Amino acid sequence: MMSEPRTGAREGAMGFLTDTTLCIGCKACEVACKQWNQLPADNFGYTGNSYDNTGDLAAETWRHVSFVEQLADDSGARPTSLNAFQSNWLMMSDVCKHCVNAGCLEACPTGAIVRTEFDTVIIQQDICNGCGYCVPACPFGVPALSPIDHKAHKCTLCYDRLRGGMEPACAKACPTDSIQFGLVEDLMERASDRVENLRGRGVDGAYIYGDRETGGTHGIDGLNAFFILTAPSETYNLPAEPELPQDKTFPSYASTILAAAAFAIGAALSLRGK
Amino acid sequence: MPQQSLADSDCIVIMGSNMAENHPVGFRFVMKAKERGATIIHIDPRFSRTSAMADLHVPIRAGSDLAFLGGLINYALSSDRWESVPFFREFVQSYTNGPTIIGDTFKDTEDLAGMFSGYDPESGAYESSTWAYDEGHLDPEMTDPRCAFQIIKRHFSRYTPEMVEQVCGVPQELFEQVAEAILTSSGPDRTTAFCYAVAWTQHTTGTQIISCCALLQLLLGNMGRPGGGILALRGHATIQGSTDIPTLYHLLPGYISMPMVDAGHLDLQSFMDAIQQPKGWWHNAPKYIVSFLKAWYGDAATGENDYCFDYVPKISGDYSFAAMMPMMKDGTIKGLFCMGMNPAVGGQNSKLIREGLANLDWMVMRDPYEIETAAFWHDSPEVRSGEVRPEDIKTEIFFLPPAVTPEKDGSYTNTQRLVQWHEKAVDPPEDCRSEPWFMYHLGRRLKALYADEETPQARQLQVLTWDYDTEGIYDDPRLEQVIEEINGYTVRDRKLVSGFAELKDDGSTACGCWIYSGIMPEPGLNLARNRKGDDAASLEWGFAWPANRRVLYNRASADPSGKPWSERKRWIWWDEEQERWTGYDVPDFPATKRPDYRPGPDAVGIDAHRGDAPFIMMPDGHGLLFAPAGLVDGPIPTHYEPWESPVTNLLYPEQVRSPVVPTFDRPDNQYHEIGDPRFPYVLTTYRLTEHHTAGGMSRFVPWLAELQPGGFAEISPELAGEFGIDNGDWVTLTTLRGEIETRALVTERLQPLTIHGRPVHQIGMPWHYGWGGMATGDIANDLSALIEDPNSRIHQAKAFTCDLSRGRLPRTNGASGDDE
Amino acid sequence: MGLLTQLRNHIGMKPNPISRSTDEMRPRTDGADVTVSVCPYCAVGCSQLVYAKQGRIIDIEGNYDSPINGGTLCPKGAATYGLLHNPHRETTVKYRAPYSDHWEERPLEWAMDRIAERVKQTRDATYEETDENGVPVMRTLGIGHLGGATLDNEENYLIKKLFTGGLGIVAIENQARI
Amino acid sequence: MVIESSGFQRRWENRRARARTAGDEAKESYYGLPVIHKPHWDWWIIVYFFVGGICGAANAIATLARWHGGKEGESISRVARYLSFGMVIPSTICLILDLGRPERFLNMLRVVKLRSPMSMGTWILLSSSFFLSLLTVDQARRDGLLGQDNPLVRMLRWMPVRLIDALGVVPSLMLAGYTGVLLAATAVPLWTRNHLVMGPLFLASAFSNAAAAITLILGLRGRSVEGARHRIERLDLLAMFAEVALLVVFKRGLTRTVADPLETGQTGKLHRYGVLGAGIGLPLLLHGKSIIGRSSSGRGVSIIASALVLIGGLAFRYVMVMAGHRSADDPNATFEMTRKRD
Repeated sequence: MMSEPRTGAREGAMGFLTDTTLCIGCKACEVACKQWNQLPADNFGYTGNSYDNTGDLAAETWRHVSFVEQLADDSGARPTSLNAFQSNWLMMSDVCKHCVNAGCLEACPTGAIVRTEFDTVIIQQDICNGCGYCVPACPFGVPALSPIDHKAHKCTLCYDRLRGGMEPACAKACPTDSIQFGLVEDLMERASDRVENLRGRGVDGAYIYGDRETGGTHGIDGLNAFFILTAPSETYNLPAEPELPQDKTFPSYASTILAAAAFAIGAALSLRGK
Repeated sequence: MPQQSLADSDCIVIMGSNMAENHPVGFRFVMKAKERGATIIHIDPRFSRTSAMADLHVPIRAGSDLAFLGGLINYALSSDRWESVPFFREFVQSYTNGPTIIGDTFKDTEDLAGMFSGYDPESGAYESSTWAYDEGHLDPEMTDPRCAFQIIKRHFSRYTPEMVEQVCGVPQELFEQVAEAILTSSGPDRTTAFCYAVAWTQHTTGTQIISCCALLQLLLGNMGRPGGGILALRGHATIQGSTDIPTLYHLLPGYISMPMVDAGHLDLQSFMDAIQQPKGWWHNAPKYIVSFLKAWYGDAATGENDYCFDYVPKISGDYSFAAMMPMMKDGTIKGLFCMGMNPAVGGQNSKLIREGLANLDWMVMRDPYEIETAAFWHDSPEVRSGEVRPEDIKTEIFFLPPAVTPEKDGSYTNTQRLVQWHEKAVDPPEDCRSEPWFMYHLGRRLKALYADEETPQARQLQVLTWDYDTEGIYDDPRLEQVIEEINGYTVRDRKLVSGFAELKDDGSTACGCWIYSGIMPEPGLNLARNRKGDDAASLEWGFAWPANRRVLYNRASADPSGKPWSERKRWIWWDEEQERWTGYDVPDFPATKRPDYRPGPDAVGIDAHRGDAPFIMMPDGHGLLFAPAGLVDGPIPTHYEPWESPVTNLLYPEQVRSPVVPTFDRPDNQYHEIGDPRFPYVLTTYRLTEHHTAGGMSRFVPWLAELQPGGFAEISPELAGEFGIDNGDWVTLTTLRGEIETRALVTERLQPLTIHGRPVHQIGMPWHYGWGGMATGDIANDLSALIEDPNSRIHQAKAFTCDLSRGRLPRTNGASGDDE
Repeated sequence: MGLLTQLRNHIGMKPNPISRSTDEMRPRTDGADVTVSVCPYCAVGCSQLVYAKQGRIIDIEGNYDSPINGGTLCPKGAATYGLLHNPHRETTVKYRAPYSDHWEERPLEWAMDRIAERVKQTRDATYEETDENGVPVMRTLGIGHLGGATLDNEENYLIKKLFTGGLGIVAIENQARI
Repeated sequence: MVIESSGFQRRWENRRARARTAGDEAKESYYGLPVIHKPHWDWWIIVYFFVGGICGAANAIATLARWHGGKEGESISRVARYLSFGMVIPSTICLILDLGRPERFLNMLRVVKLRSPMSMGTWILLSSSFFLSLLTVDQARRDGLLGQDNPLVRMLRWMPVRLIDALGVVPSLMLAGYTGVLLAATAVPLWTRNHLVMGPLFLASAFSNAAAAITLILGLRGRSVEGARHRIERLDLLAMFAEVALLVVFKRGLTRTVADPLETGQTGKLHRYGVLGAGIGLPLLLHGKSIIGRSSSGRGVSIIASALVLIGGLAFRYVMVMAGHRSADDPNATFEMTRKRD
């Protein structure tokens, strides 16, 4: 049944489905990504944030596994039987969302950020001049300037591997297939079946994060790299209803032009000799 | 059992292991089973990444595993499902020594308040003659009080759910949930699998914990069947290989014991008589021993000189790892080869070990990185605190960098006995050489040095065969010749044998390791290089010893008459037309022995076993509920408290600890008393996904070091609350062996348990960290003690006691990691 | 490229301006030769594909064909490349003289000869042909060996054969015991 | 012997309040880590906003002053034009040096993206500095700086000055205002919450800075241009009132969490005392007499007041950028903006 497509993904769009109910927090994706893209290790420091010492996506970290411990209720009692599927220690491999309408792409003044034939978003390293405007323009905080080459970097969904007909490194390495790669429409199909199945098995908090229904992704119109989550998205540091920042440019231009006109008149009047 | 078979399990109990963290890719199959509706149970003191994926996490006091398993046995035997489903009783009756009557000289721990009969107080050891069978008497109905089954039932009768709650701290309803899950997932068409790792082995009763699980699996009929059995999750790439072809003090290749002076192995005949068993596969032991001697000593080994048996050194004592360390410190061992091992971090009481290293005359270190064991003399906590100066350390050290796996050919044997070949991709850089290169050229040099000497030690080396061709730019020895030697060949024409069945005891065949025989049936055909997998048993992928069998004792997957117990759990079965065993796996049974075969009176070896005796390595072909010989600390698994425990033994108040534990009573290796008030907290050490054992292969790799960059200890909020410790604060842990400081990860994943009615706190600490590499931290093993399990001589690192205090150590120059 | 196309590429005309190098992007393992290896870390036994070009390893990832890992790896397996290529790896022989406070560089052949001499020296000094009550033991307790769980089966065989069978060393242990 | 079960309840109320655990730290947000990434902008961009704003506003003032101003307007126009041209150079330099790879600044021209304020800003800066330089050359010709009678001067006389003037106004005004839109079109809560006000606010600030700069220059030039100074002061006051109004509208539009960087901490103090106090309040006070009495204040007062306005303008941009950093780093601010609106 071809239901109304759940995201604005274009024809032949490839993407990731990251099913957090299968994630065992092993961080193979983080290392496989760094190995394939030869990214240097970046931050060194014990954070104390459960088992997450990576902290965030960065210029040299394109996959980040987050850990949230939810074991005890306020009085300190621990569960004696767990409800199904990773309900007490949430783990999730965060990645660039490769948005259908990408804030970074629309913000990039040099055309370094482009949309590939697989409908993924990449930063062309031979063009980027490190203006850094894509960094605040991303509603999910993905791209970052590298302290080494001062250019913006982010997950390319292994564009070079896709050109060679190979699966992205993280999806290949993931031992429990929590990260799945494929056509976005197939993945979306698989995801909705999985959510239904999960709800049938007692995980009624499971939902897809990144299609038009949940959160609407105002203006972003869906994510090519989307997730199945089992807790409110803020728990994973993901905005519940992110907006596409560039939707605000035309109204802001308009208000500025109006103000400019007003100021011009004001200036003219005040400069007019009496 | 192969890891892939876990996907067929109906219930997987992970106990004594943190599988999702330490064997993540093996855990794939547990997740597959879970998707097919299996129940996943994780029994562990800590809620870890494995527990996060489990249906049931059972927090248990570290060191009380055997009491829990005993509870499961008691629960199963007194459950009505065990009585009502005929499969269980039939499996036990025909496949185990349940019906065997035990001699009346045997006294159980119930009779002698925690001790078995045959204990000799002076020698501090059991003498197993009193445990013998009452020769030839059987009670098929297993009602006779002296039959093994009834003895087992009585032995575990006091392991009730209430007792389990008191000893293990596991609430009864949680215990019953586990027991019911296991029981309902066992039977003719359902199988339960157990996965364990060193959290079972590293106890003073480690071997007994595992044999208790084997006992439970036998009672539930889960042995030799797909999705059943016990999977040992081993920690190193080829640790299984390193016990099959052992670099261990007490074994020769193929699990043949080293000749022991005090066991009367004075000559070849007495040695072979001791190892050979009248019935069962070990009857063939002489063929393997003689072939092995021919492989080592070649033409020099003849019938007249006992095939050079005397040249094989004899052991007369304990030279295990724990014993070697004091031998170094006391000066017995003067020279040490350390290849790819980091005892300065991984060994127990590592401060004593570093002192031992400092007392060596010379040491050869082979490791890709300058790990702590190579750097102890110029950078260690003792050097940083000024307690020791490099100028006082006399050890001459040779640091030779090795080739890493993709830079050399060779084979690894993984956790399911699967031998897999890894091909050399590139030559190693600069001075890096492979281990075969190092051993071969060292041997060649030593042969030259001893060439024209007449001393016995020279003779010993001269008779050794050591002539391998070399190849490649560095003159590496041709491994194919080594594999041919391991596989075995007929001496006359060096023709490779196709398996250990062809080995003879008349010196006409040579074989380096009988259990690997058949890995190279024809020259150049190394079965370890097979790479055709399928989604069944993948017999075409690699070579599993023995003879490529994937599930051991898989005869038990068919009923006594040879038919599969059920369609769902079909594995191997008797094919009437072809008159042979067939199925998805290589039968671990003589291929053409009919199920209704009955041995003649004077039948010998494997022919002495009935057609329905699956356990071909056992003397009587039956699984042992009651082990008359083989284990030194008793025929039936018994719960004893760990050597250092905050509580006494509720089950056997007069015998708190196992009576036969080898201890090292020395001033630099003191133990804590039971319930020692100075050390009230249970400490358990463990590993993380991101690091590898003593950290030598992960703390120096940037991508792994950054994932877990600093040492920490995991503490429950309740314990931290008593000290006012918040998440991230520095804490100090102390034992009589040493004291260390580390950061506290205060987490609800740990919790206090109620033992004997009072709260016991548990602290967990990863033991990867050391001062070297990019991820640093104090060494957890500075706290542990040298002590051994009586059978395997492995140490106790999973349950000992310690003290906790807030703040850092008053170190003079900030010896430990970065300060904030 | 003509001035016009240069201009077209460089003055704001193309909406999604893909650069030439992006257009010609290929996986870096193109043309590399592949060997099949096994992960050196834990005992699960994941099969790995090792890509190498001009005698240098450029990428190590999982092997799809393996029934055990089917192309997947854990973080340690995925970091195997980092085990070979990283700033901390020692590739030259180092020697520490007794009581010295620093490493010295030494040729490999010298070290091998010296080690052989030290072995013979210690072995001859501590060799027992028979124990105190005359039983032939032909062993030395003066030398020990540690390590084996990360060494290939063939290596373990040669170690046990030379050290025990040839030199009578009995104190041989590996990580199976810790 | 039967051991009765302790019926133990696994709660620990009697213990001291539970220690703070890793789980507690992840309750409100993900360990307080930022949801989005803040831009790397600091002094280069702050200075660029400041000089760019003045450049755009000054050029507009120059054009408007000439159209309406008569002789006094002419002197304002001259000062404004040279001021504006003087500001173009640092604007461009600041922009280029702020790039991670300055040598690739020409890549900015590879694409025209209407929805990207930075892309539009580049083309605005380019076009306004083009028109500006023409007008400045014309101004220099008229002031005789290029010599009296040489081929260049004769050729320049043909320049359609009025047309270029008219054309130049729009990009200049945009140059003054687009910087606000640049901030508004990001995910930073402080900037994007009230996106409609950001452009006008920056424009107002640019005008008040430009007017203040021109007043300062005229003030320093002494008595001869007294009348011109009074006129530009009027514009300055008008701009300041507009700026205050817009700031109030801006602040009221923010929720308490999003406004926090402007309330607390170093940026909060700088905002309250620097921007509002010294930058706007004090100058208005100084001009107080002239506002009430409808006469123009003395030269000294005017110089001090305009200097304060300039400092206030710089402080305003510093606060806006740095408060933006804090706002981006605060997960709760982002969550407030993106909470589920069912």
